[in-house]
Amino acid sequence: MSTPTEASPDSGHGKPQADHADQARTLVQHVADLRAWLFLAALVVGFEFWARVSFGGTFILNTFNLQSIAIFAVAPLLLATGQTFVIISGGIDLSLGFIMGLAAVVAAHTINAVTPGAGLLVGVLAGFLAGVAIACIPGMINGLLVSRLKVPPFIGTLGMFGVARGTAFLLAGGTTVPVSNNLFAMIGNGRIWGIPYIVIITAVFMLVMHYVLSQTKFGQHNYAIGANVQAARRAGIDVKGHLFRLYVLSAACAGLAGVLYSARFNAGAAQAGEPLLLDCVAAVVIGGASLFGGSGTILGTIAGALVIAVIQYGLVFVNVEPFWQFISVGVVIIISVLIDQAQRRFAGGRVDE
Amino acid sequence: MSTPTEASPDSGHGKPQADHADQARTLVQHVADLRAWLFLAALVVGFEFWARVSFGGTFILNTFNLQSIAIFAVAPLLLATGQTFVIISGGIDLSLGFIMGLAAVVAAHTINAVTPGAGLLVGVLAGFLAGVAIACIPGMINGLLVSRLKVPPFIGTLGMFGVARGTAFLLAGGTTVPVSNNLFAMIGNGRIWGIPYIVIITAVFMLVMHYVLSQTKFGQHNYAIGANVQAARRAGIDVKGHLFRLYVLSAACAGLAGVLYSARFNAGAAQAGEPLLLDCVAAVVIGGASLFGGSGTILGTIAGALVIAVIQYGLVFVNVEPFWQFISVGVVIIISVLIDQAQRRFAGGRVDE
Amino acid sequence: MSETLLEVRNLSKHFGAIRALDNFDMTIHRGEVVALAGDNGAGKTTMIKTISGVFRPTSGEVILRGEPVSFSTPQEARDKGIETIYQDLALADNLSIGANIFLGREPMTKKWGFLPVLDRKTMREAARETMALLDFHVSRLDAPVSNFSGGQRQAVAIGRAVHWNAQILIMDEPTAALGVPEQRKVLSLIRQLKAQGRGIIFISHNLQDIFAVSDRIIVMRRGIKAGERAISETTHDEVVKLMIGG
Amino acid sequence: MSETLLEVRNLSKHFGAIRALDNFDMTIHRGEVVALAGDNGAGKTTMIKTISGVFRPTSGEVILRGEPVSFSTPQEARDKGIETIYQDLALADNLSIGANIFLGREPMTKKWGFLPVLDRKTMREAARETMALLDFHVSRLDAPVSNFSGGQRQAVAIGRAVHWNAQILIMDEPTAALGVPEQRKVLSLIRQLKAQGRGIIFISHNLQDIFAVSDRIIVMRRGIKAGERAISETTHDEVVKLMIGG
Amino acid sequence: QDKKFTIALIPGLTTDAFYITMRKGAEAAAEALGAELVFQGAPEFNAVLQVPVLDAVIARKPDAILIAPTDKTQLIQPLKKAADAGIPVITVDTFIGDGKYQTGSGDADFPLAYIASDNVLGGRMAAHALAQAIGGEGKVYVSNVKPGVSTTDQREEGFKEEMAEHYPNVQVLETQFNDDDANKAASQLQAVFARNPDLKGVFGANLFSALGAGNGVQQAGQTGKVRVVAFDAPTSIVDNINTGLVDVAIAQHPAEIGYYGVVSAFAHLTGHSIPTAIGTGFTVIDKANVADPEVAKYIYSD
Ligand SMILES: Nc1ncnc2c1ncn2[C@@H]1O[C@H](COP(=O)(O)OP(=O)(O)OP(=O)(O)O)[C@@H](O)[C@H]1O
Ligand SMILES: Nc1ncnc2c1ncn2[C@@H]1O[C@H](COP(=O)(O)OP(=O)(O)OP(=O)(O)O)[C@@H](O)[C@H]1O
Ligand SMILES: O[C@@H]1[C@@H](O)[C@H](O)OC[C@H]1O
Ligand SMILES: [Mg+2]
Ligand SMILES: [Mg+2]
Repeated sequence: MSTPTEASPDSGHGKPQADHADQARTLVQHVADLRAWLFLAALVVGFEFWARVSFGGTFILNTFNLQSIAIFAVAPLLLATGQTFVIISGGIDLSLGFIMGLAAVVAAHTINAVTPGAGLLVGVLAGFLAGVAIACIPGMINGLLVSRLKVPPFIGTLGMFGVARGTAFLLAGGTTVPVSNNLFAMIGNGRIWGIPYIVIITAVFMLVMHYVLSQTKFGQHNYAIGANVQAARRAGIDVKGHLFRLYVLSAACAGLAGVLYSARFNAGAAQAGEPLLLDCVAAVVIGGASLFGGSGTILGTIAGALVIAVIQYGLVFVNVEPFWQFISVGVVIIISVLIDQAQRRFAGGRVDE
Repeated sequence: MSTPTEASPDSGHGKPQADHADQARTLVQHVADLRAWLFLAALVVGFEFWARVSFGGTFILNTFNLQSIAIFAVAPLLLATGQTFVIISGGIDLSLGFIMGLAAVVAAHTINAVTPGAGLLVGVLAGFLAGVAIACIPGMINGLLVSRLKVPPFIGTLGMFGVARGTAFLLAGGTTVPVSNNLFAMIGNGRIWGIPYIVIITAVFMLVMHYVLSQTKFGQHNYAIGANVQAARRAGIDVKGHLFRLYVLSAACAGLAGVLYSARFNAGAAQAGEPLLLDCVAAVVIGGASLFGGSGTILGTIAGALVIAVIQYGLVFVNVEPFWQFISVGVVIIISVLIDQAQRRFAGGRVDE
Repeated sequence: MSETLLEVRNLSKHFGAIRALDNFDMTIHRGEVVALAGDNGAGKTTMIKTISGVFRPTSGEVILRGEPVSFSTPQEARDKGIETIYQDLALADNLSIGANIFLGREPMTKKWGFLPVLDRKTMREAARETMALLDFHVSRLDAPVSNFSGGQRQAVAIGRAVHWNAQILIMDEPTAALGVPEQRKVLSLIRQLKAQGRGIIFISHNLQDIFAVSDRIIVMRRGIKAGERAISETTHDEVVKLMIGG
Repeated sequence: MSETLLEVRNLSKHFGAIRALDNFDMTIHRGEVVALAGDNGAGKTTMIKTISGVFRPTSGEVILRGEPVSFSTPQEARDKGIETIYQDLALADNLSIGANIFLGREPMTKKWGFLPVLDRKTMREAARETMALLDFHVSRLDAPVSNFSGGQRQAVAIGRAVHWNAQILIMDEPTAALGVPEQRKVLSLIRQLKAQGRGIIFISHNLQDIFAVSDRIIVMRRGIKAGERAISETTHDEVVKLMIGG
Repeated sequence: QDKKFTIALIPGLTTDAFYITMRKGAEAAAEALGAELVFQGAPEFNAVLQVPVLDAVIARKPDAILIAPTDKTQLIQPLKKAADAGIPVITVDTFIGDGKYQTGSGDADFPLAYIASDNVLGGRMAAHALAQAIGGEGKVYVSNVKPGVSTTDQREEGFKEEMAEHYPNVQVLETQFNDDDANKAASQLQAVFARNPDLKGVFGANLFSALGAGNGVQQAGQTGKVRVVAFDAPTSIVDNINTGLVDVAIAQHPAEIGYYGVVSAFAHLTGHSIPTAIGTGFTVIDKANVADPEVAKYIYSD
């Protein structure tokens, strides 16, 4: 038998601390939490370098580019915000794109109907209200399907994808619905101190959503449900009610996106949000969320959406051939997460297992 | 204090059985496992009824309809087969559509290059081989990304979506690539005893895939990984190797779909599989799989794919207005799963929790 | 005899053909610890999940302070003062200890005097104190509970249940993963709760622990009640016999 | 002294700043049961996961039958004859008991004389037998393990590890969820395995169990070895003192 | 002759103002002639989606099929099925093979007629209009939906040919694909402009490409400086032209296409011979003529 060995008894305190960590890794972790932002920064630097070398221009020190990218990011950002909430809860919302289209069409019709009688301002207000309100209806149905009828979110919202799409096209008569209201057009395309109004509206909205996700019970419950819905239910969280509100919230985000679309393009289009589906989910995932639920932040999603906007804008700016753009966007998306992986390993949180 | 009560001791065997179930629910369960097929049957009956009432025709007793639906289902089915494996493992493959396009283009080019020198048969063989082989390359990259570099499948395959898309269009020169090889055209459009060759090829392939999923270690490990990847790893399953092979397999399915596409349409097109993404995932989920992994079957997926094909074909057949078709497809998709839910509850498996 | 807190009558829970719980009766009074014992698969967990609103009973009644109740969610049970420690813990792995303790009942505070925000400081402090109650001195108060050891996680689950001054505490194998000193702490905690007049259901496979804290023991076997004894009037041997139906 | 099966030298595992395991040494010989004890969070689970290939050590060596090994996956450890029962069980919830026992080593048979298919019958039979070894008599051999009780699931995990004739068995709190008769079965099983010359690492918070089957006990405290004793030369009290560092 | 003929119209996609207007024209003709019109199509411009729709339509054995084939090669086999079943086929908007039918040669000459505004020609007209607007020199580019859509591919082709042949001083930059997303099209315009501040014009090859490009010009503060030529003329184009967002719109005559399609089919069914090709023209709409009712009637109505 081996000789018994003795460790020098841990003097100082009689009872050992069950937990023997210090706070050192918090800083590293904080940086790791910012990884999507770091990648965004790297991307910007990359384009800047490319721009300088290839034609002596600047990519980022150019307010025009900044404005353009910000406007570009508005719609994907708004959809991705709703999607962030849904994905954190462990679900997915495929219907957001057509809910956006529906809202855009309804906002356009409403404004056209109200403005002549009630004036520009009332027209605009009615449009905003109608757009967001109409969006909440499919949101409520999604919520009922997922929470009460236990339909998997993928299927429930895929069904709603079809329903919202059909309804939007029916309401639009299959074409775009031009809006005539100058105030609305001004909101969609005007700026103050060089900042487009729709960017300001979006920024404020994101701030509120960040608050909701990180500082309220609703947000906290969302994380818990995403990590372990059983645990959440047993802890007494009203999971059904939460899921219902959740899908209404995400639909409302899409509704706002739709209204802003109509304002910007002076027309509501049923297919306004159709092409955004993959991009908005990608933004959320690049932002650090897992599709299995339980993790993700609005700040991360903002970075994710900007990453996508910057790549797509930047590749045109540095004049990459169209088919090569497809390839480059793909490669950059992969790299964005590879860096994430490398950092996680470096930050030494949850490991190998 | 309450009076102690005594249960009549369980005579017969000295030691109680830890488990006190009988086998009664197996039958109910078997029916429940068929739920997607039941729904499919209901759908067909519904269309038959509609056809008879609305114009005195028949929907299903019409070989032309059966053939058309079967052919229609070929591409979604092949993609959904690969997707079934991936989804059971807890992943998702977004790149399948463009891998299919890539394979279609490469098969077309290869046949055109080989046929003149080597003849029809060798040309066709070369085309099949080249199409499936080229598809395996993005599959391998997906596999490496997911297994070695721990990129989330959504992001890795979304990146590959772009890369395969760009590559396919580059190879196709941005247009469709017509094929000239009569044997190939015959495979794509010929039939034997009224059954199209491509349907036969697909059916055989599905049978093999059903075998792989349900009867081999590969299939078994796939289920285990999807349910609990940690447990699978600790049980000694080579998770990395498995995931690599998995994504190659799913890409190979898409490759076959691409080759058959070229045969059928006499041309390779980069966008061949583009619109199939949502439908193929939906087929898998309607077939009973969970996007969280661990469940799903090929038989279910076949039913799911046929459900989608039948709705889409049937709605045109009974002449529903296009925009109402969107709505109807959406509603039917939701109902398909509602029935599933109701049955599960009825079958009394895992409950309320 | 002291006031009856909870009564269960003819409670059954079937999973398909499996009768996990079959016509079960029991009562708990104020200031009483009732042990639930029985072999693996006897139906103990099913029994308490049916009380606490996780499962809907197939049939039977639950009567709380004289009133029939029917909890369709655990929330309703918690609202009525029933706290449960589940055998499989039921923690949100991605949240901190404090967030888990307060899950579903988060404290709020005002930022800048008007903006309601989660009161993370209170949660952190309560987490520290609650864990210390069980002799766990944790410093990583912001780490997700997935970073903790099996026993540490068990302690979080216990901490959550005792933090809220529930009238009825249900504990499903609370000490299974705990170290020796922590086990003792939990037992003394149970005594303390009992002294405060709470009613406690204590499930354990450890007869020593059961005999150390309980007033009464109910033995289950294959979903039914195999016997019920006052602790003072029974022995380990008799209990084991009831368990195996010998 | 009998042949050394496994030796661990200076093994460390850090999670960021947390030193879950710090310069740990131990040895196991053929036919020996070594108990690993220590308070919650002492590092026991981390220790055995580092041996069994779940974690990569931060530093240190594992020597198997005289040869330094470095398992980067649990598969490699299993292939070298090390079976582990994990504290958190690690079962594939959607698979049957048999499928779990054979996970990663499924038996095959030929259908129609040529087509290789999974041999579900063998798996089912082995499941029945293995569970019976532990006194569990299960009839639902095709039900997913998620349908079973806590203790039943624990038995599946134990069954899996003992089914394979491994030279080294690592058991992380194997009896925590088991009923009294099953606990005894497991202890007698351990004695049997020992008699067959296997080496066993037995982690438990139950000193009685430890003293009943072990030859040697190693006490951990905050990631380090707080002491090591032959069972015959120590007492409960001394062990508890080592645990709490008193 | 009291049999009521059923004529099916299968557009390239259903969610497009162009085809919806075509349907209007077809319906008008059908009503006038006492025929019944069936309108069925797929939601995207893609052969995989269009063929099953075609099959389901064939299954109902209409008396004639009007179709905008989504690919000139890939739709040959599927359409042959209709011809083999004895259903006359007329292609509208797009064609199969080389668009020359009833020649007795090739495997794609079986359709009876091709009725369309030639998309290559449309592209050429757009080029011409844009070149005129920018004074025959400077940088322009094509904002296009996505590769693989035959109509828009042909417009781009015609545009580039025309520029190359007749406007040597116009430099056509890389095409940008926007996936039918106006937002992306706008952003691309801004990026191209940021890189090429001397950008003179853009050709939006379909509705959303033009709408987006126009908005991009506006966002860039270049309204009136960067010229926008749009293909197609949905109702919203009137506004866009009036506000200067779009300088010129090339309107096809979808209603005419639909109308002539049905008339031709009906004529064939009633035993008359029909021309194998009917070219419907284009109308070039700009600020100067947008109010003119003769022009305004070519705005796609909803
Ligand atoms: N969700 C379920 N589906 C089917 N059967 C179940 C389910 N949950 C439990 N059972 C079965 O019900 C019976 C009682 O299980 P329960 O978990 O109540 O036992 P227990 O007494 O808590 O056992 P343990 O001491 O092992 O925790 C067991 O036979 C178990 O297999
Ligand atoms: N993945 C991880 N990340 C961070 N810290 C961890 C991780 N796993 C374990 N730890 C910490 O390492 C220390 C040792 O944990 P370990 O699980 O080895 O303890 P243990 O001795 O098995 O305890 P128990 O008896 O409670 O199971 C604990 O402080 C724990 O919080
Ligand atoms: O806008 C388009 C329309 O004009 C056309 O002819 O076909 C394709 C469409 O994208
Ligand atoms: Mg239990
Ligand atoms: Mg442990």
